Amino acid sequence: MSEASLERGLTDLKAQIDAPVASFFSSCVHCGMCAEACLFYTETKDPVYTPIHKLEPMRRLWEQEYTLLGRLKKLLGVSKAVTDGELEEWRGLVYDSCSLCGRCTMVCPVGNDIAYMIRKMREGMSASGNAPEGLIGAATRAIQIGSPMGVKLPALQAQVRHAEKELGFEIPFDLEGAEYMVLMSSMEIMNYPEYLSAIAKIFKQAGKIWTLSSEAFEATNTGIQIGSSDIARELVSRIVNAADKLKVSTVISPECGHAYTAIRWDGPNLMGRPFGFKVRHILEVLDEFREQGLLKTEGFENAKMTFHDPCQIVRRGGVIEQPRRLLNMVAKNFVEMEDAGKMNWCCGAGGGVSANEEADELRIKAFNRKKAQLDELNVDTLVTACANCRIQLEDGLEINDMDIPVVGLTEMLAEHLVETNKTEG
Amino acid sequence: MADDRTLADILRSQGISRRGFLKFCATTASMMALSPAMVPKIAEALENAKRPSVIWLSFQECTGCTESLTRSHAPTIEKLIFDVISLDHHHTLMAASGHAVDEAMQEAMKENYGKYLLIVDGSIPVGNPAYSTIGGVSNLEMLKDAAKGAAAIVSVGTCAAFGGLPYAKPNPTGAVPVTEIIKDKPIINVPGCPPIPVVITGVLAQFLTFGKLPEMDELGRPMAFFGKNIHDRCYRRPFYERGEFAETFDDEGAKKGWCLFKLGCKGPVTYNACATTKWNEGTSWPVESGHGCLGCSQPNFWDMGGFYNALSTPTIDIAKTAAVGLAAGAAIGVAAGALNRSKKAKAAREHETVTVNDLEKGAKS
Amino acid sequence: MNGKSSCSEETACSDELYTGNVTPILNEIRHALKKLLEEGESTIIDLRALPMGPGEEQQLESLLGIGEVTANIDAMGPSTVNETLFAGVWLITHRNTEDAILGKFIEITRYPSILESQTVDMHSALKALPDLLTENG
Amino acid sequence: MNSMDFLLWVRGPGLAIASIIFVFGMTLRMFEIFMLGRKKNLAELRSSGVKEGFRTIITRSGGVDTYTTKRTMFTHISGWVFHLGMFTAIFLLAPHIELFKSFLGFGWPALPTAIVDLATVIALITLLAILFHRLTSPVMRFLSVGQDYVVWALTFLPLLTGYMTYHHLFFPYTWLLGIHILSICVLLVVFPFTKLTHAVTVFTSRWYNGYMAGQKGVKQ
Repeated sequence: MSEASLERGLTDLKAQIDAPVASFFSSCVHCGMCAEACLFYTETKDPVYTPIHKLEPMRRLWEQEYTLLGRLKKLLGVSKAVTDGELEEWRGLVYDSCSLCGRCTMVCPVGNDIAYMIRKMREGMSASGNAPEGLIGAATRAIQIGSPMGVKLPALQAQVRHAEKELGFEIPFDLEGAEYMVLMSSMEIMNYPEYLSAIAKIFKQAGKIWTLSSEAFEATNTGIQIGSSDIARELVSRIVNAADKLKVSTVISPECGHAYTAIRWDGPNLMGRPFGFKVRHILEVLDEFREQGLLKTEGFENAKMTFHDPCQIVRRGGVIEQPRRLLNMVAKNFVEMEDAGKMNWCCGAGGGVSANEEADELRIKAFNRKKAQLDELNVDTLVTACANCRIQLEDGLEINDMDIPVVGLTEMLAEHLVETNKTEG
Repeated sequence: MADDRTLADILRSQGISRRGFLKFCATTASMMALSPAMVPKIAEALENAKRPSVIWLSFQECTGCTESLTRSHAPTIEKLIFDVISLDHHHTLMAASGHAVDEAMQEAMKENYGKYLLIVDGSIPVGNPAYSTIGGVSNLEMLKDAAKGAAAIVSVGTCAAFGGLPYAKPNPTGAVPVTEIIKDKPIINVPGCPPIPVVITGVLAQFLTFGKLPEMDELGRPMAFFGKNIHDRCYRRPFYERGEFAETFDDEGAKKGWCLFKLGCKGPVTYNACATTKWNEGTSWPVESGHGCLGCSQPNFWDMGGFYNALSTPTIDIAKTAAVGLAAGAAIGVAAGALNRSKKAKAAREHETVTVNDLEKGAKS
Repeated sequence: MNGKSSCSEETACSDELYTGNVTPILNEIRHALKKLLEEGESTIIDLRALPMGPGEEQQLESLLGIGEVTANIDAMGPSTVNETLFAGVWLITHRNTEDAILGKFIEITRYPSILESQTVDMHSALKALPDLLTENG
Repeated sequence: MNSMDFLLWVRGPGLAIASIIFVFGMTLRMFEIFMLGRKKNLAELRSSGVKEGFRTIITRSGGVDTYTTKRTMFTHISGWVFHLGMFTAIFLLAPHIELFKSFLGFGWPALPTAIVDLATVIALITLLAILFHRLTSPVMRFLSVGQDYVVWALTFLPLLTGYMTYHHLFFPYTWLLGIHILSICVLLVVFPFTKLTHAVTVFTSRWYNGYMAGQKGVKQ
């Protein structure tokens, strides 16, 4: 196995270019509209962060390799080859200032799916050794230890025991034939343990059989963020094998953004086959319970609250209405931000930005877009459904000394569960 | 033969009163499209204009120009113009014939060497000079010979000016206009197929009155008559503006006298005086009679893409060229596409699985 | 006066006024007449230099009408000089020996110059008169 | 080369060469793009995405959110006004319809020439505003390459010369019509090898965009 090289990077980039990419590069008219959709531009005002510009090396490669005129120019030596130095220089654009949030994709007047192409460009960047240090570290830990934050099974088992003591009932591990296999993201295990007990209570009330898997409890997929399908395939295969072994019918992606994309949308294509089980985000499952009347809540939060739409779940995942329906079960004063839903603004930390220390300053500056949205509403509570967003939002609010608690939607629902053991006994 | 009497003397000798002369000047000014205020100036110039000798040579032509000019069926002031100038040589009009004609011409040319006006109608075959000869002398030679002593040359009719019908594709006789043979003499082009009679006499009168070349456009045509294009002076222009066009020669639009652009009118690119001076003493002109202008005073008007095709249509079949482009594009396209696919497949084959160990440059495997 | 243009059957024309040349010419005549009265300067309009639609020339002439004075000149073919219904506005038509129209002018003046006897002609008349006297003794 | 020869050349051989290169280039580019193919999506989809793709072709012509649309209102409006003005000039002017009729075999009703003239003026003014925006807005200056300005000029010229031809401004009609047709020949020749291909690929790109989002249940 040779080490990372420009040649491997360009080979992978060439393999990634397909008809949509060719159609997109043939359509861009340099109108600059994608910049005004990207929070890394709107909050820095630096034109270098114009989304389509982040693809310039890949565009040139497409032109030189896949168009007659481009090949001719290359023959005549008038075209500028893609160099390793250039890819290294582009790391700041393709990783630090892009959360793969897909807002540029939704706004481009000629319909270029820029996020689709950034994800493909990262294949070349990672194969040529130009991925950020932070993400390389995270990917290595994810592959070798099992989680990008180095969380091991014993840590989860300890948390499970702790939760069981508090709940008074057992949280199943490796329960074959369970209907649902629940996945966690390391951040939930480390920072938001309440998520696990919330799940337990809700499933108990709904009377649904679920299980954790000791072989695959980590939902996050740094391979997707770093942009290496091989690494992503390795990580997602663990979940698929565990799910197949336990013969579950639905795998639940937790309150995490890119995990849902990694398992539901990219998983089958990485594994090269459709899955034998369904993949649902926790909010989709809770909404199904709500519909089936299995999610009984009582009491309402009267604090003024709004919902931050995690990009990979809402805009890139299609889980748009579920959070609203669930929130309205427990919130009397739920107001929407401007452009909420599929066009909401990113928190600034997705797509691997949070794991990339080089991007810290940019990430905090990008948060100002969300700050502006919140300033407009001055809510008391901010609800979201992605642990990574929660950390970024808490971080940002603290830096801007805005005293707004950030709550996970699943937890909030759990707090309003009707005490079933009282009535059903 | 030219004599030194002035035009005024000649008119008086024919018993024409000063008032008659003023009328003559007024109508000449109108012919020359000069403003009526110019009449005194013209009268004064005409009075002492010398009676120039004129040689008229007809080459590859249909006598349409001569017909149009002299209108042998209705002689008018134009005839008088010719009484004034001494038309020393004109095959059709001369009473003499045979050798006498040639001798008369040589005589006139010798006598007025450098002063006579040479009028040419018809194009000159250079492909094979034998195609058109007079008395054994080829048009080419005769033109060169006659041009030597000419003060100026007037090419009457599109044939002489731009080559006209003989010049149209495929131009079997290798016909050329006068300007391609004579390069060293001032040449006034009076195109038209035929030119409007009053335009011919107007140009002659202007040359006669002012004795110098009129202001001419890029094609050597007197601006007085060829300065404006037909479209600008056309009375149907308002219909063009409103977009009301006749679709066929007998539809509602045609009956209402709408614009004939769609029926191939070449007015917009044709410069001539038809729209104002009109034909047959102001009776009408092609558009007024319901037919589009053919552009007969323009070079290559025979090859302007068909008299009945709109000016905005190409003169080639775009459907055919598009088909050629499509076929070539598809052929090379499939090849280029296949090349792309193989290059992409090769890249996919050459892909080495990326592991966490080789994510950094120079990392040990 | 936007009168209907006289539209005969054979000329392809519509009844609505064509390029509307008649109105501007009438206005030009009005201005010329005003100038004649105020500055004493006469004007000549050459109808042959204007793009007249079919029937417009007749239209103009019928609007101007025939006034009190009609003069016929026989010099190199007949010419007619009419004062129109509007004093000071004269219509002059020159024809050649075969009655073909050579030119049509509208002259806005107190007295069309063509009608004046010319000094040259008067000199030759002066020369010719004595012969008349001698003949009649 | 006098004005007539020039006009006859552009109306004949000029347009022939230009139309061959144009059709050849566009066909070639379409094969080059679409033969690259794309993988089938094996995930459990919320919809085939085909319908959403076609929906996006239409919806993407307008703004999709409040914030960005407000900040790019100039681009939205000038884009719409320019394209409408240009298409009116190209497809609703009587002489142009004759041109299309000559090789398509059918035509359609035209707008009065004066209205098309107004549309052309509006398109020209909008184009100037667009150029000013490209030269002054920081993102546009940064993003624009030589081709953007060349293509701008090649789009502006036919409209300008067309307007001048119709009004016989400054030059005789014959020269102007010739230059007008020549400017279109040049536009046709470069068309397939510049961003002008967006005239066709805008539809496929928007379709792919809407298709991929639609499969995940995101309607636009």
